Amino acid sequence: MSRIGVFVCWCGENIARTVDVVQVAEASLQFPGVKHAAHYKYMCSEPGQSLIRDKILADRLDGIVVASCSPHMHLKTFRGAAQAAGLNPYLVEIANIREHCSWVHQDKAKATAKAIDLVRMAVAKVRRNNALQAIKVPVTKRALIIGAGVAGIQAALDIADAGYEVVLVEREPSVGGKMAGLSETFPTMDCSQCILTPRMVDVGQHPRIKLYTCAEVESVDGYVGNFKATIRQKARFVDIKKCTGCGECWNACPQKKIASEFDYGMGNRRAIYIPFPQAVPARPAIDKQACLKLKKGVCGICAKKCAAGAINYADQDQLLEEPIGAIIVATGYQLYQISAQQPTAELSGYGEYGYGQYKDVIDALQFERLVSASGPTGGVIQRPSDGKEPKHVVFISCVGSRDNAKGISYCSKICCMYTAKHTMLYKHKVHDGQAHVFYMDIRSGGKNYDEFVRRAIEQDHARYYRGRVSKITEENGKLIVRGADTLAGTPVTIEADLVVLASAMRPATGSDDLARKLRIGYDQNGFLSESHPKLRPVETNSAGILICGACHAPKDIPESVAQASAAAGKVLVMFSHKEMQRDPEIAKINESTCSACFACVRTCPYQAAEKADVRDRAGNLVKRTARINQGLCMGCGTCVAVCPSKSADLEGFSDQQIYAMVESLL
Amino acid sequence: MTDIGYYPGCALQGSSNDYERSVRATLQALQVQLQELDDWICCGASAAHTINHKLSVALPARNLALAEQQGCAQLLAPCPMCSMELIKAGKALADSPALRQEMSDIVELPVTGRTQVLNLIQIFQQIGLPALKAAVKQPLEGVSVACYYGCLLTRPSALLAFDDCEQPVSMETILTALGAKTVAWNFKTECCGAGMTMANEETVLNLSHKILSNAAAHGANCIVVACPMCHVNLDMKQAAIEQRHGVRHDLEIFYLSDLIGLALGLDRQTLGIDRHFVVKNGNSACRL
Amino acid sequence: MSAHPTGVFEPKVIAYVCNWCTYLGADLAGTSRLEYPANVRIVRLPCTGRIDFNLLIKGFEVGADAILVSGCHPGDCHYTSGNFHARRRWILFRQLLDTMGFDMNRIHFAWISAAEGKKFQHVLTDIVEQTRRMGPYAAYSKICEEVSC
Amino acid sequence: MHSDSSGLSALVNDCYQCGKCTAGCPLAAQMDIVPSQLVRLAQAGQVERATRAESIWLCVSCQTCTTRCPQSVDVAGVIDALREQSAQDGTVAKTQRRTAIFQQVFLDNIRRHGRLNELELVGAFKTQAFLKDLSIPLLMKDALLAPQMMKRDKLHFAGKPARDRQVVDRIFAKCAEAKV
Ligand SMILES: Cc1cc2nc3c(=O)[nH]c(=O)nc-3n(C[C@H](O)[C@H](O)[C@H](O)COP(=O)(O)OP(=O)(O)OC[C@H]3O[C@@H](n4cnc5c(N)ncnc54)[C@H](O)[C@@H]3O)c2cc1C
Ligand SMILES: Cc1cc2nc3c(=O)[nH]c(=O)nc-3n(C[C@H](O)[C@H](O)[C@H](O)COP(=O)(O)OP(=O)(O)OC[C@H]3O[C@@H](n4cnc5c(N)ncnc54)[C@H](O)[C@@H]3O)c2cc1C
Ligand code: SF4
Ligand code: SF4
Ligand code: SF4
Ligand code: SF4
Ligand code: SF4
Ligand code: SF4
Ligand code: SF4
Ligand code: SF4
Repeated sequence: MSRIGVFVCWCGENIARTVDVVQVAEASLQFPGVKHAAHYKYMCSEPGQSLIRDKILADRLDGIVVASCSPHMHLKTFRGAAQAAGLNPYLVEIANIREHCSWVHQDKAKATAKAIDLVRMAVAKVRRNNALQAIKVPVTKRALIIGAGVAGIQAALDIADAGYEVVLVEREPSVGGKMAGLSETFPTMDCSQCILTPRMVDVGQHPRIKLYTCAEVESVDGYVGNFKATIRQKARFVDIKKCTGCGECWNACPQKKIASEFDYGMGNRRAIYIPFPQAVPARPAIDKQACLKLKKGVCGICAKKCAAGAINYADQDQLLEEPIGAIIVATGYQLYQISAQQPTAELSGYGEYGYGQYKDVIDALQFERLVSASGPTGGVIQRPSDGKEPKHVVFISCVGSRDNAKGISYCSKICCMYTAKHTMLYKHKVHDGQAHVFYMDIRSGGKNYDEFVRRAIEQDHARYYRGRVSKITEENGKLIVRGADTLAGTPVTIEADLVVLASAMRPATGSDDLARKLRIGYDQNGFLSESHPKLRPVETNSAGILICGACHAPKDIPESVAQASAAAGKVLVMFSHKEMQRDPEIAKINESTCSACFACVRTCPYQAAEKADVRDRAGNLVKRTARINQGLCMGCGTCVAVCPSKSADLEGFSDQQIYAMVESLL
Repeated sequence: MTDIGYYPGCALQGSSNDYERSVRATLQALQVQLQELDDWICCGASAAHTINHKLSVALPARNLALAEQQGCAQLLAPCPMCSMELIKAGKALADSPALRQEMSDIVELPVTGRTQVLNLIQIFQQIGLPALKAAVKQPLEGVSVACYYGCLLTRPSALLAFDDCEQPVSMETILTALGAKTVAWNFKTECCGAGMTMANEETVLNLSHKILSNAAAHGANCIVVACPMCHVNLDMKQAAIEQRHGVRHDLEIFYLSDLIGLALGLDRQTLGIDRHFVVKNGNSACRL
Repeated sequence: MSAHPTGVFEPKVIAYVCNWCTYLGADLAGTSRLEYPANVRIVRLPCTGRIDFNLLIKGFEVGADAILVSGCHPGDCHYTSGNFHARRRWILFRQLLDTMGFDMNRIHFAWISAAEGKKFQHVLTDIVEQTRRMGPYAAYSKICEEVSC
Repeated sequence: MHSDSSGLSALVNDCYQCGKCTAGCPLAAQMDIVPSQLVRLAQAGQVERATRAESIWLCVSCQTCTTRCPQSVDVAGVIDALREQSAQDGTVAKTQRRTAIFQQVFLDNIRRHGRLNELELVGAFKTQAFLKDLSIPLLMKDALLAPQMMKRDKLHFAGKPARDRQVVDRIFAKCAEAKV
């Protein structure tokens, strides 16, 4: 390649102040292969781009270097300009003389010398660039959604309503997630079940939604547009196709005192049960840990009661395969466990709050069940220990959240809001009761959110104290809560009948395992990572896998739903094309030199390097080789570094290109 | 059987010598030989860290240096104030080569901070429940005891990871194994006023009153402690507390080693219990 | 860029950085106008996992006095585990380079995230200063002769 | 402030004023400036106000605050530093001089004997406090307890001092020196 154009940008004053752009342009003319060099005030502006386009056409340039800002800023822009002038976009390189030069150095001579070096390196590289074509891959137009909380439900309905098939996998016996168990919801105080249940029914009945409950994703192979998901349908012991949901079975089951997961232990269920009356599907499941028949071989009452013959004690887990084009993860959250015993070593519990020791110290989701009309007390507020109506209730914010010593430094974002909601719900039911809130800051950013919190204080007279609680003890049936009012500068002691802990939101159990299976990232707290917080908020770094809802970070319902629709939108964008285009800067293998050691196959983090056979026309095996699956390769280059025979190389960052860059510095 | 370094500290050789007698007698009955640290000096107690931080490291460091010199890998300090000061200094020394250098100069002996310091509960944990149970002659029947840990025994939790600092259970575990009944109560780890007895008696009387009241309210007929200061405040000062608050507590205060000693069949004189202030002769909480 | 007119030794530093973390960290140093010595030349690679052993030697061959390899923090790799592979290989390289007689004080390994503009500034300033004190890497040509590369 | 001023701000930098230290402090209700406020004053560079507080001498060093601080601030350690500073600057609150005297008398006592001599401590404390405060009740307090203690062999007229008292004196001297 020998007709390179160099375009040096001033960036107004930003570059020109410290880098002598004229000198850079002149010096570049001396570099091998450079045909043309120019400088201009704003290269990215329309006149700047047209200058480039015109030169490409006029001088038949076969490669260009733009000496300007970071490639993360404008590489795409200039690739576009090149393409518009008929030059392959991958024959464009950037020399970053702004972020890496003019902005970080003062001495004009040194900065200019460095800028010249940077252009020299870019020229050396671009001379060895190959014209590349975007890779096209076919798309399977079916989406897999993992987790059927409000986020998963929303995404499923959006995609299915747009005309594509959805496979929805939920590990509990019913869809609905946490929202199904909430009472009324901020900021509008509409009944959670009233707004969610119709959507749950839609999911259950939608002709294009294939619903798996009591199921988990076992593994995912393949790549964007062409995944293959293996789903583990766990034994439910009830054939939901035969079952009519009549309820004869669970009404007869003698195992009555099993703590209900849906009620967070505030109520009981049977061994054969539906988690709550509005469950979708409205079909029971048998809890094998609790069922007498499955544990000890006695009982069998439910099978006798079932006229439909739906009970099958011999049910087994099954593995099912589904072809998939895109995946949305919506596995939601769980609450931080407050008791002293913690699931991971980094976390430590709140011995000082006596959770698990005092019955009347409960967490926020338990309180939701206590005020919910569908809850174990029918919405009558009764404290767990003796069923009395609590007259003084203390709500404690930031339990676990914003607490470095306990292992969680982030703010859970929604607890300020639901705590305000709780004080209102409480006051509306117990008119002569007093709600007390201990808080550190009130975080209520959102449409009508702060107004909501003020209403709790001004109209429902919740008493807010700015300070943490240090200790809770129990005395004669009262909980003695010792907190502080840092605004008044005094300790505060309240004798409460009930204490509600607003504990931190943490990712659902097993979401880190799932992330590893899907090869997507998660942060130090276990929340799934987005590709870019501002520009790619629902995408992950694995093409074709998206995230939404509280699995990404603490979130309320409006945000979860908005993200779910955004993720669905991204899936629909993919499905709107017959084929997909991918960046072609990926690995390739020289099959004639490959020694089939498969070091690349072992190290590739995306399983993109595969074992393959080279055959002649007659189909006889010539040799074994490694081969790159273009759909899977993300272009990390690990295979290049590990290949002992130098057979693997990376387009865009080939050995030739990189070595040429370094050698140009001699 | 086992040889272990022993740092009595000022209190145990002063007004809390009943505690020392109890510790020695009980451990002897369990075949633990205590090697008193030769020429130990005061750990500095709260006064040192209040007035001069450097001194609060140097005084314990001198004792740790002696322990190293005299070859004891483990050092029992039955006073939690001493054990905490020794542990804090030991940790600081172990963490910082510069401090080791400086302190070795100041205390005129090389010191590394490698000695393992134990409090009274830990020594019994080390002996182990099976050995304790095997040695029981008279199970602690009829005792309904509130285990009082006070402030320093389990704190700072980062340094003393032998029990949960908010809901400790180590004394309960030992005493129930010896046949006692322990009560669930709320002031296990609240402070009694510690060494403020002389300087600010009012504080001590108020704090200790709450502790005694709470123990009684939860059905305790005695309290067990593992700290000389707790004992002074709850036992010696009990009369003053009763006078000030106009109530009658009448709760016996035992050292942990007292109750274990009694279970092992030692008598009250041997353990020094007869020298406590509150002694309910005739109808003692502990019939032994 | 060898000898400065004033005679002060200006070391040549080559930095191999990943595109997603350290390169962006260097960008951030730029947008935050955090000044550091002009002695470094950055080579952008997709991932530290792309860097092989020869690239380090190549750097010295073209006259680098020090080399920096920097990528994402463990667990933050854009490519899930590329930096982890780099780290593992690095342990092997280290031994190899050491036995070959390379001056290990001239090879630096760092983790600089996209958010760590300040760290980028500090790391580079330190490397340049340290290298300046050590002087030019003259011993390299000797190794070259011995290993005859 | 002495060398601790930077040390102190490093100690308190992480505090976000949640008040948990104050909430759990057994003495907070009696304090003029509560623990979280003491930390705040140190954070805001108003150490002088903190060293004049009564509360720093009310603190019984129980470590509750340190143990429960979500930001792992060593509040009890901060209070130690404030007391040290207060004693040095002579800013001990009037009502709390007795406590400060006690700590000083305690240290003097160890310096002389290597170990605590309780009887001398009581005597010295009472005379010192009497000289400063002219408090007759304090002089007489516990007078009735003494014979009771004697009876129980709990008051030692002269406890066994340490053998090598010179070294103790040198340690004190070196630590005092190192401070200035
Ligand atoms: C006490 C409390 C009160 C609240 N009140 C309100 C309110 O008033 N207003 C409001 O807007 N928000 C409120 N919220 C927040 C609300 O609960 C969440 O925003 C919402 O539930 C998040 O929905 P999601 O679908 O992301 O997660 P989830 O509801 O947690 O749903 C996730 C689903 O995924 C399933 N799942 C998890 N892992 C897997 C797996 N590996 N495989 C298959 N399935 C899996 C789960 O079983 C679950 O069904 C409240 C939260 C709490 C804690
Ligand atoms: C001081 C400040 C600092 C900030 N810093 C950050 C930050 O660090 N990080 C961050 O994430 N966010 C930040 N933000 C927020 C960020 O600016 C907004 O979130 C974002 O710009 C909103 O984008 P938008 O497209 O909705 O609105 P806008 O950016 O306001 O765009 C709306 C566009 O619509 C045009 N328009 C308006 N009316 C009409 C009409 N009738 N017809 C045609 N065109 C119309 C306007 O001219 C404008 O171009 C900051 C905001 C402020 C005020
Ligand atoms: S191309 Fe980059 S450097 Fe040039 S004007 Fe645009 S933003 Fe500035
Ligand atoms: S009895 Fe049979 S049909 Fe009726 S709910 Fe139970 S399993 Fe279903
Ligand atoms: S067989 Fe199991 S689930 Fe069925 S009724 Fe008996 S205990 Fe209940
Ligand atoms: S949202 Fe409010 S209560 Fe929840 S962690 Fe954040 S500040 Fe604390
Ligand atoms: S590492 Fe290289 S030689 Fe080995 S299989 Fe892969 S491409 Fe072939
Ligand atoms: S470049 Fe990375 S993702 Fe692609 S095949 Fe090589 S190792 Fe795998
Ligand atoms: S507990 Fe810690 S963070 Fe909270 S106010 Fe006290 S010192 Fe500050
Ligand atoms: S150490 Fe002092 S300030 Fe802290 S809780 Fe105890 S008495 Fe209060």
